[in-house]
Amino acid sequence: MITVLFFASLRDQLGSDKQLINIESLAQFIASNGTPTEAFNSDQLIAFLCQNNPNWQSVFSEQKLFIAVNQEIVQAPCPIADGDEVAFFPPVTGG
Amino acid sequence: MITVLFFASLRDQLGSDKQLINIESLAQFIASNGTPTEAFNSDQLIAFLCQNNPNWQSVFSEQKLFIAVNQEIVQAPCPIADGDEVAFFPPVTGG
Amino acid sequence: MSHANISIAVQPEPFDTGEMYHQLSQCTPSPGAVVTFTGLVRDLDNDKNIIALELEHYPGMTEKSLQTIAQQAASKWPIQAISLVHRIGRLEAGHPIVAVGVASAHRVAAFNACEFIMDYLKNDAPFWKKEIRTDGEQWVASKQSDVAAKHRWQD
Amino acid sequence: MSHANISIAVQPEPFDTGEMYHQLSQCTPSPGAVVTFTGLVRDLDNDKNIIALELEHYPGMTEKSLQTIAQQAASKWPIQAISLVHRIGRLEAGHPIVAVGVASAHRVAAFNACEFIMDYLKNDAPFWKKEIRTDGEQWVASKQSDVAAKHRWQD
Repeated sequence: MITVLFFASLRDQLGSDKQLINIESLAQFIASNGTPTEAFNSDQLIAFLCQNNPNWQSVFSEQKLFIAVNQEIVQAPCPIADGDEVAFFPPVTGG
Repeated sequence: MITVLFFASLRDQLGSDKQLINIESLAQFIASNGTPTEAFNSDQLIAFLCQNNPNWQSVFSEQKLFIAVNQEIVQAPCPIADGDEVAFFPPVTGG
Repeated sequence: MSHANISIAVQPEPFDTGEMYHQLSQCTPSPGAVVTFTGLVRDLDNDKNIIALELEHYPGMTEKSLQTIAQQAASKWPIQAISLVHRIGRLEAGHPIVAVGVASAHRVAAFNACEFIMDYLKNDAPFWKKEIRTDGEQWVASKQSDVAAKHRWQD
Repeated sequence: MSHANISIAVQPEPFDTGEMYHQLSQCTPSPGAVVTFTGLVRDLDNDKNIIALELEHYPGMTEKSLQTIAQQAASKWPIQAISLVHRIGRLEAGHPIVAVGVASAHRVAAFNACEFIMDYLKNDAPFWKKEIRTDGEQWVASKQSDVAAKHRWQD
């Protein structure tokens, strides 16, 4: 299972704050695109999310988003493994 | 009259915190050294002070001192006029 | 490894930077310098439609991220103690959002560490501000000047 | 001409930077950023012979000099208010010597102004520190690092 979280304006745009992704479903989706299934990355995860929710495609492609894997900001595309917590969010505005 | 003030370690070294200088005495001293008397500067004031207090010569020559004229720090030699308050002090160490 | 005493809080409750200063100034041994920064909700006078700000964050990651930033500062400069508190939830004009306090033997280290922490917090800590307006809600956009402020530490 | 509200005090009485922060944070309109610097008498543990510090100043010139420095800062950056207080007389370890607080709409301006004021104060304001020791008294020497800190603002 991969836990995917969305925050702030991105959550409002997607209408979702959390998706639980079954690892087999993700592996099948990737295999159907001709890629080996041992390793996933964040681009593939986004493609999978957008296949399930076609109206998300424009939301993900039209803005700069941050990705955090297991609560650390990483550069996309980054490897993702079963059990990871993956968060997508817009640039931060605290302080 | 010129008011001359000494602060901190300089005051301790000179054994004086204040000297009141009669403008005629200063003018006479400068004239005796062959300089016109219309304008004085801080170097001439130091020379006058050291003539009256011969052991001050080494105190003034052996360290970096600040000069303030009418409570503003200036670069030596700077012009000095009757009525001025002239202060000599070591580098400051506040804050 | 730095031995700075680091305290991090993310909370809906108000806080007092004056109290933070008092605690930092009583470090042992006595620090030579204490610098505090407080970020407040500016007066919203120039836009009368703004009623308040709402601060969202990413629970769990927020605290880790602030801890990492504070540790980075403590490893770059000789620091005795760092306190950092950030509010979440609804905030009215004039109320403090964030405070960072640094105690050090030396003023330049205390200033640098405090600025560094704020510059990194503004870019890396997962907080998001939303304006609550008479005519609806509006997420606040990030500022390019904050990105530039972080980059000056990376040469 | 800057319209910053400038408050200067040179006094033998103790002061509280926490209180200074409270006053600055209540500026009108509400500032977005308040930075405070406090310089304290460091613990004198590394030299057990030091009992206290004695702060001398040049009455009249001191206040003028601090006012000039604060005005320079307020003309360089957009500042709402500056508070500056410096103690004179005898000070024990752990006690505050000087505090500078700056309120501004923007954090970079507040940080810069506060650092600028301290760097200039350290070089230009007529204060002198003396160590009161078990074996006598000793004037404190000025530091070359303070001269360098001032020069970085002059490019």
